[in-house]
Amino acid sequence: MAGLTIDNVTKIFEDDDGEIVAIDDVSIDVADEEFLVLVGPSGCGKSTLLRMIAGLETVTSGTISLGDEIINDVKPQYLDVAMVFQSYALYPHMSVRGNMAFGLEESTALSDDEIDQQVTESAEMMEIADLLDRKPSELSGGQQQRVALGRAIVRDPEVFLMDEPLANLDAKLRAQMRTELQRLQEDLGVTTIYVTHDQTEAMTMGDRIAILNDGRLQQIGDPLTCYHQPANQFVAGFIGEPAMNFFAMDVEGDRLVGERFEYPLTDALGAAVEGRDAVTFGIRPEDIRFGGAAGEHAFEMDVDVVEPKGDENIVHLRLADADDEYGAHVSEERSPDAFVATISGMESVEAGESIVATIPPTAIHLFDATTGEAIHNRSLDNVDVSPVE
Amino acid sequence: MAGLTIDNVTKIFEDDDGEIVAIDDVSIDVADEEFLVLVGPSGCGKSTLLRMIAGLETVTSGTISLGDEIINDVKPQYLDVAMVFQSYALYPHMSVRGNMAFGLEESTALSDDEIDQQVTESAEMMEIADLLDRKPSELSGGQQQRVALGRAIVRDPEVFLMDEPLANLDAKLRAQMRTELQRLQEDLGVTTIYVTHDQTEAMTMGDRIAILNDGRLQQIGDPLTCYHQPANQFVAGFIGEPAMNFFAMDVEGDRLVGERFEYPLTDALGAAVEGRDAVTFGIRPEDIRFGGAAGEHAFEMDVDVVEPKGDENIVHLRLADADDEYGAHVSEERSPDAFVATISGMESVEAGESIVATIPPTAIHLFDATTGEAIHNRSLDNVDVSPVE
Amino acid sequence: MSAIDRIVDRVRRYRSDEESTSDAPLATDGGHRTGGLDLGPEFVQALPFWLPAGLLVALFVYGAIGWNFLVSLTDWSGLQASYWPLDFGMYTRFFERVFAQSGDHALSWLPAPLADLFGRLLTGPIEYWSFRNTIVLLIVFTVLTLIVGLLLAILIDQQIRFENTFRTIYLLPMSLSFVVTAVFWQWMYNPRYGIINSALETVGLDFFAVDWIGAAQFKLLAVIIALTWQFSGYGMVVYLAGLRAIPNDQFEAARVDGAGTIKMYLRVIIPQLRAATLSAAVVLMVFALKAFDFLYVIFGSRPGPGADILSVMMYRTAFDTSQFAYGAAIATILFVLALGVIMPYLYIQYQRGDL
Amino acid sequence: MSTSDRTIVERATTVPRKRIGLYAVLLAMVVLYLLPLETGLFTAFKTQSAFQTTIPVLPPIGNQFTIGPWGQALDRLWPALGYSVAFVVPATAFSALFGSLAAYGLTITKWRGQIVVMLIFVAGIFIPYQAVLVPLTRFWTGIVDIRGLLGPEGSLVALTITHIAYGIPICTLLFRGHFKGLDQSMFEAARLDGATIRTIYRRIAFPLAIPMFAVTLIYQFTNIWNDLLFALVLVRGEYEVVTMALQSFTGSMVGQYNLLMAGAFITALPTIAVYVLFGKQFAEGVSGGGA
Amino acid sequence: DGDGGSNELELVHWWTAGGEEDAIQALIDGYEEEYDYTVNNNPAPGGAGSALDTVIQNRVLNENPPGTFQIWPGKAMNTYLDSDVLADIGSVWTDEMQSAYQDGVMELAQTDDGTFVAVPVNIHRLNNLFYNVSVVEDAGVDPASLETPGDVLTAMETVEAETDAAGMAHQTSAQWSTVQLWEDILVGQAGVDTYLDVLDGNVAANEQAVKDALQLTADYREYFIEDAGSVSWDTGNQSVIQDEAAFLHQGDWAAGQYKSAEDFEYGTDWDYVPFPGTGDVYHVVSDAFVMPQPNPSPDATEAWLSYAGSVDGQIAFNTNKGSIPPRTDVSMDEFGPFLTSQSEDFGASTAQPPTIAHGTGVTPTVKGNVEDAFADFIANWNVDDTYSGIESAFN
Ligand SMILES: Nc1ncnc2c1ncn2[C@@H]1O[C@H](COP(=O)(O)OP(=O)(O)OP(=O)(O)O)[C@@H](O)[C@H]1O
Ligand SMILES: Nc1ncnc2c1ncn2[C@@H]1O[C@H](COP(=O)(O)OP(=O)(O)OP(=O)(O)O)[C@@H](O)[C@H]1O
Ligand SMILES: [Mg+2]
Ligand SMILES: [Mg+2]
Repeated sequence: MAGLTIDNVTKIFEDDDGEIVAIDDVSIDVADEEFLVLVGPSGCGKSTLLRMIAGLETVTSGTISLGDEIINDVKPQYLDVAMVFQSYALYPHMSVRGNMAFGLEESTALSDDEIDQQVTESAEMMEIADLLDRKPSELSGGQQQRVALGRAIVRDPEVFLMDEPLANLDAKLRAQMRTELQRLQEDLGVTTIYVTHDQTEAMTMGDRIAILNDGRLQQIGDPLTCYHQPANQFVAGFIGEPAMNFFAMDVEGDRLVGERFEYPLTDALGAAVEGRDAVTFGIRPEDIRFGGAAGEHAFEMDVDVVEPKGDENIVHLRLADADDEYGAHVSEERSPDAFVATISGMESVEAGESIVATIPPTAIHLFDATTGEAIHNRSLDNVDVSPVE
Repeated sequence: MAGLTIDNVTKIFEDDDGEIVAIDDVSIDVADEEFLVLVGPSGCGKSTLLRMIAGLETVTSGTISLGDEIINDVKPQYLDVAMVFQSYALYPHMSVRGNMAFGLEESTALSDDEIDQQVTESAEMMEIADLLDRKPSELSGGQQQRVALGRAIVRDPEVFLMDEPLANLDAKLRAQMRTELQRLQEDLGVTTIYVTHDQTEAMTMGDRIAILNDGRLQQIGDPLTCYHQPANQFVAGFIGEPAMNFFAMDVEGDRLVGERFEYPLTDALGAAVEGRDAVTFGIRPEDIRFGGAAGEHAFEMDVDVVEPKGDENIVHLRLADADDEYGAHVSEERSPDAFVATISGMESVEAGESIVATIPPTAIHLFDATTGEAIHNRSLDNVDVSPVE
Repeated sequence: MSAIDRIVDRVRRYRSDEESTSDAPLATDGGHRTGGLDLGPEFVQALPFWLPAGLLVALFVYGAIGWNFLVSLTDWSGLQASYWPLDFGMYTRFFERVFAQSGDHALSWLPAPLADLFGRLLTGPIEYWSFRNTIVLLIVFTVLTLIVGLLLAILIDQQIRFENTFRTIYLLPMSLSFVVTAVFWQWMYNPRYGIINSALETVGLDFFAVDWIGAAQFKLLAVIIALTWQFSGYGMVVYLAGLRAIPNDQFEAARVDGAGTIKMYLRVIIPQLRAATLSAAVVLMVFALKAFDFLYVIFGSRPGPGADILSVMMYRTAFDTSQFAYGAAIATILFVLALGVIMPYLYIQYQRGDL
Repeated sequence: MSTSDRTIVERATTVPRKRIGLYAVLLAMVVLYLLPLETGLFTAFKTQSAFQTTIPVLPPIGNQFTIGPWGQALDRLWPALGYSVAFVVPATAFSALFGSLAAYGLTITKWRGQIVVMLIFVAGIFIPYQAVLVPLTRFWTGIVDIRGLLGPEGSLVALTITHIAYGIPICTLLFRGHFKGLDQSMFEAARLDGATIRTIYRRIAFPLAIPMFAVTLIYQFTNIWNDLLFALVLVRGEYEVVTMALQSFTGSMVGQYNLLMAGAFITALPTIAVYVLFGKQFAEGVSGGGA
Repeated sequence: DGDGGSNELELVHWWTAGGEEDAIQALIDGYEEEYDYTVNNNPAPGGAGSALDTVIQNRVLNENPPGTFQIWPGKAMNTYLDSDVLADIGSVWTDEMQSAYQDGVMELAQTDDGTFVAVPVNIHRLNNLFYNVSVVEDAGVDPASLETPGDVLTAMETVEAETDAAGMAHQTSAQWSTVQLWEDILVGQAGVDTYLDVLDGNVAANEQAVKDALQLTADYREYFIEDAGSVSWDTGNQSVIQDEAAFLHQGDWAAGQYKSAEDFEYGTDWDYVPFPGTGDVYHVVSDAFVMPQPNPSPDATEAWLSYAGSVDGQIAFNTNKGSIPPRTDVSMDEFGPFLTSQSEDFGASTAQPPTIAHGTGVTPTVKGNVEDAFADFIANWNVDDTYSGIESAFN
């Protein structure tokens, strides 16, 4: 077992059309036994980073070390890492047993008996002992996924690398495997880097998450920090579902002036925007409160659409005096007067209804209008730290 | 535009090994302009039903009518329905324009100019007008999805059939397309049947949802009814994420006795279990309340795992006096003393902590232990029907 | 292929890593590779796999064709090898004769059988005819075989019973040598008691009951038909695989879009069979090049202007009349011709990353 | 633009009729494909005078029937069949093996210039055999005197090696298609599992290429078995292979078609058997390779 | 065994079917009985000899020729002579042998300067007109009365008018049959001297004669059997045997086929006349063996050649082959009535010209060019084109 250090790593692909900077000066320290989740939109370089660690891709510059050893140029077969692929990459002609034994046979000098014993043990741990003699094609997706994990586990590697290992499973199975994987990693204590672009996986699985965008590391920290204290607008928008509401606002004295509404600044906020002309204003859907009377931080809104999810409702709101500019056209952009809020499933609002929605000053985030850097994050004072009610 | 009537439809596949009843005596009335969501686990027959409607599959017995016309034996090319496939099924060799025009060319006698005009209009509506000359392989997943929708829309069919159209998109895009699709359907007012196995889509998109299991219709109704008033245990377990907690309990006098805990019955519950020996007890994760003192409906529990999702936390609980039978092994079954609860993201509990969790009698569901039929559903009295707070 | 797949594919394609031991010192080269041949460790690792085969091919295939090219530059005729002087005289001679002819006929763009139906005589230098017939054979045979193979594949793909049996039967002629099939077809084509003409006359198509391998204008067509019979099974197998690789929902989408069966295949399915078409075409052209045996058995070394092809001509020039240099030149031209037909396809294939 | 005014006439009853038509076409094609074979088979059972006086497609009747040609043909082909097997089997096996190795080396590893090497391999497919007869014979006598080295059997060895070399290009192409179709992350997984390139070939690529081996083996077996040209110039009388022996049934002045047909069927028996027995593997393997 | 080379004689030939095969086997058997050598029989059949050419040429190029091989004597040997491949076998041609051979044939065995390089083993006559007796009788045609090639055309016309049979069994799927037909028409119309002049390359000087012969050949075509273009000559000949065609112009090997046909007897069912107009000409087709050098088995080869030139060898060979021996001192007792009559004609003939079609009269290059011209001819039957093809063939 060992920690993994990624130090100023850059990866440049030479393409026919020029260079593609897939990873741009990324540094991450993964502690021993840590479970690090790597998230980011498609094409941001997650796989590339993982593959560099695995030795499947050269490192253009920077160093990757496992423990004290620089492994930049170590060939994959000499590295003690195991990788779980999105496609599972099981060997279709070998039985489950063969798949699991392969790595041990190739990379260790264990006797057949020892290998067999380890395979059986790991298979039992993964509850696939009764599948050992089947071929991958005779397994369901979930079972294949288990085998792929089993194949990695049996080798008892120093590092697990997982590239969207659950992406091919359906939601129920994914939820279940997610928990299993977490438990497993805890039990085995193997340093793990886990790539996903699934919100829930990112938030729930890792000790820390690292958010990449465009090859650059945006933030690294524990999930709740990233959620509540995003380093920049990208992170704030990327993490959370439904996504944070953003509005471009100008700073005018003690208030923020947007295209459709104004928001008076409290002292704390005022200090944050000091000396700026424009900011991006952010509020998470679950922080918008319904009811009460209109006030400086409470706005009259019309309920546009309600998406009931049972346990919660997603409510699309629009400022009451807004013209309906958006008709039959579907739009990728959020209009400057539309809010998304979530409320408990037990509360109910109807589309068309008018309500008052409060945007509490304690809950808002402010970002630099150009760089997107966070200049003010929500206060966590009213986050309960012990069982409530 | 027309309503669709599915009347006692059965579909039997003849297999080498015998017969597979894919659809078993299903009747559904889809009103004109209705958006019906069809959900159910994999293999339950969703696609088969859709394909029968589209004429792609013969009907073994029963009738399917569009308006007043029985369409059992009408070939797909003569039916005025459009289908959106999970894989999009875009024609890879044609441009977006070609893809959209194809259906018009084949099924109408419109002139090239008219076709072109309609294609352009629909493309504008879908905001893909600038992609018209690209090939599908040059589009992102979301764009492909739009084109697939555009291809269906341009034909202005009587019925839209959609077979998991968003399954291949990532979460962000899926959320966005979901809203778009809904708006679109509202604007166009085309009768739509939408297959999914995604919870959120099922709950949020349809006017009604129909839940299938094993070829049989389990329940049909509006989303919240299905959520709060499930017709049986299957529906209760299938809808909602995390799923409802179930426990097998014996009825002993005025209390339910499970393997690991007992639950005193209120009068309402007592009436429901009248004359039964055993029931299945159900409680949704979000209905479990934290805090307070232990009482007859409040239990001391240990926090096993906390999965923070930002806006909410998923808390895995275990009755305080439980032995830890489940060690390193991952398990597919839920143990008889484990609960899953969700709490707001602003509340926080730590793994290992001991808490008191209340299971309010008003929120519990009871099901027949053998048939799974609902014998008591939660009271909706305390569901707020107007803006709260 | 989705965009993501393509990216991933590219990742794999360009992946390369460097040889080093695990305790190598810090090895950040700080830069990235520049162009030129990458003779890195992957190259070294791969060598043992392809080099032995490569050497065999280099020696026997390219060595021989190179030698042949050398011979084509000489004036060697007769049984005493001569390797001097070297010039392109043989090629000039060949093309002079080809072009002496080709300009003359308004109908010369038509395949020989068609042109002659319109009354043109098969006269002029045999070089011209061989060259032309070779191209016609190569293209018409390949196209025809692909079409028949595709039709067979579509028929077989209708979820029929005894699929394997049908498939094997259609494939069976491919197992036979040209020597055998040529004799079969000699009979099939006999105008007096051959089955082809009997059948045509039975169904009232007397007009088509011609002297297939006797009349010069039909010889090539007759050869093409027979070869199509022999190899359409291969086309079928390849197309069948191609059809099965097309997701079912393409068929269904087309149907739902209102296309009938024929439209569905023509507009949606067949255009997606490009890869299958290409790979079948390569193999079929190889067969077309080997059609030498077939023609040789039916027509001997002089099929005449109606059916002479370059390989037969080459053979007869070199081995009947000992004009080795001229024969070698013809062989080189044949090789270049085949490459000329196939290289554009391979290039496209390469561009799309499918090679 | 609505199509609802289209009359709906199609009924389920049309389906069986269509199926009947389909099978009728399929059977007609079967007749077409088997007719020449049937003709040849009947001829082989006819007497010398009968085949000249009867219509080829008709079966032999009464005293037209004889099995004489078969015995005679078998007699003359017997040793040649043995020699053919002796060289075709190794030639087939090695060309497939070399082809798979080359394709593996040119597909699984990544280096620049690979495509060029691949193209050179592929171009080799199109070399006309006639063009290389003189160089080949010169090579096998002048440069490497194979008969001098190995005795008369040397000519079979020369023939084997030549066929291996000429089979490699097409085999390489077929195998490359196959390897490219495999999930590449599987090979990466194997590397991470600690396997060397050689082990990956042996334990992953080779077993997975078995369907493709079926294709190339069948393809090459047929091609090499049926080849006459190389045999004619590389082999001497004492090791006459079967196509040469069959060729000797066609005399200079008189054609004995019954004998020739019997001989042809005997000659073709191995290839026909291969297709009948392994046609399925061939067809399925082709799909595996996109070949 | 030192200078004599191998005791095994490698023999390459193309006689692998029917009587031909028996003939070469008889020759081998006799040789092996007479001498202490064994024969490695290595046929290279196919393509009317061109497969053999390929093999031999390749081996000569590799300086690795067989002990002996079959060749057409005369100009066909030029390719080999030019390369000095054929050894002087004057020692085989003893005085006894020289006196026994007919002069015209002996010339074919020699180079221009009189060196012996080959031993002819047989003589076929090319200028025969076979006919089906019953068909010509039905048509009321008397073949014996035909005097010119033009008469044959008239006769065929009568046959087709009077009976259901075709005028002539012929094949045009390969050129050689038509080349030899044209040769005999030329001899029949213009005389043997003109023909020999043409063989010498003086085509232009005889333009009219050549064209007339071509024209008549083209005219004959109307009366060929329907499937002439698709069959081999022997398959076509079945038409004569089955009373479906009247005439056949072919070498005397055709008689072998009649002989093996059931119920088809010489004199009553079939008969022949010399091709009209060529009565005193014996148009010779011959095969020979040579000694290539360097020779792997000179002694054995020399013995083989001597045996092939001996009376015993020629009886063994020719009785099976259906040809007459080139030696004039062979008893014809065992040859049957047809060959005996041919032999008498041979003795009585005033000219024994060689042939283009069977390689004895022109070099392989010229033969190839002529065949190219005739490949055209049987495709388009264009006299002028073919004439110019023939004219340039000799350049
Ligand atoms: N052509 C067929 N032949 C035999 N059985 C079939 C066929 N098509 C579907 N089935 C069976 O019918 C049942 C229903 O299949 P269907 O595809 O409708 O499920 P589904 O609900 O769409 O599942 P999924 O969510 O996985 O798409 C399954 O058991 C399936 O195996
Ligand atoms: N071999 C390559 N050659 C050129 N560019 C490449 C290569 N591999 C990856 N890239 C580029 O590098 C960037 C990062 O790719 P990568 O596959 O790491 O993204 P990702 O984050 O894994 O995306 P996804 O979520 O879609 O898997 C992309 O822009 C991609 O186009
Ligand atoms: Mg990736
Ligand atoms: Mg489905």
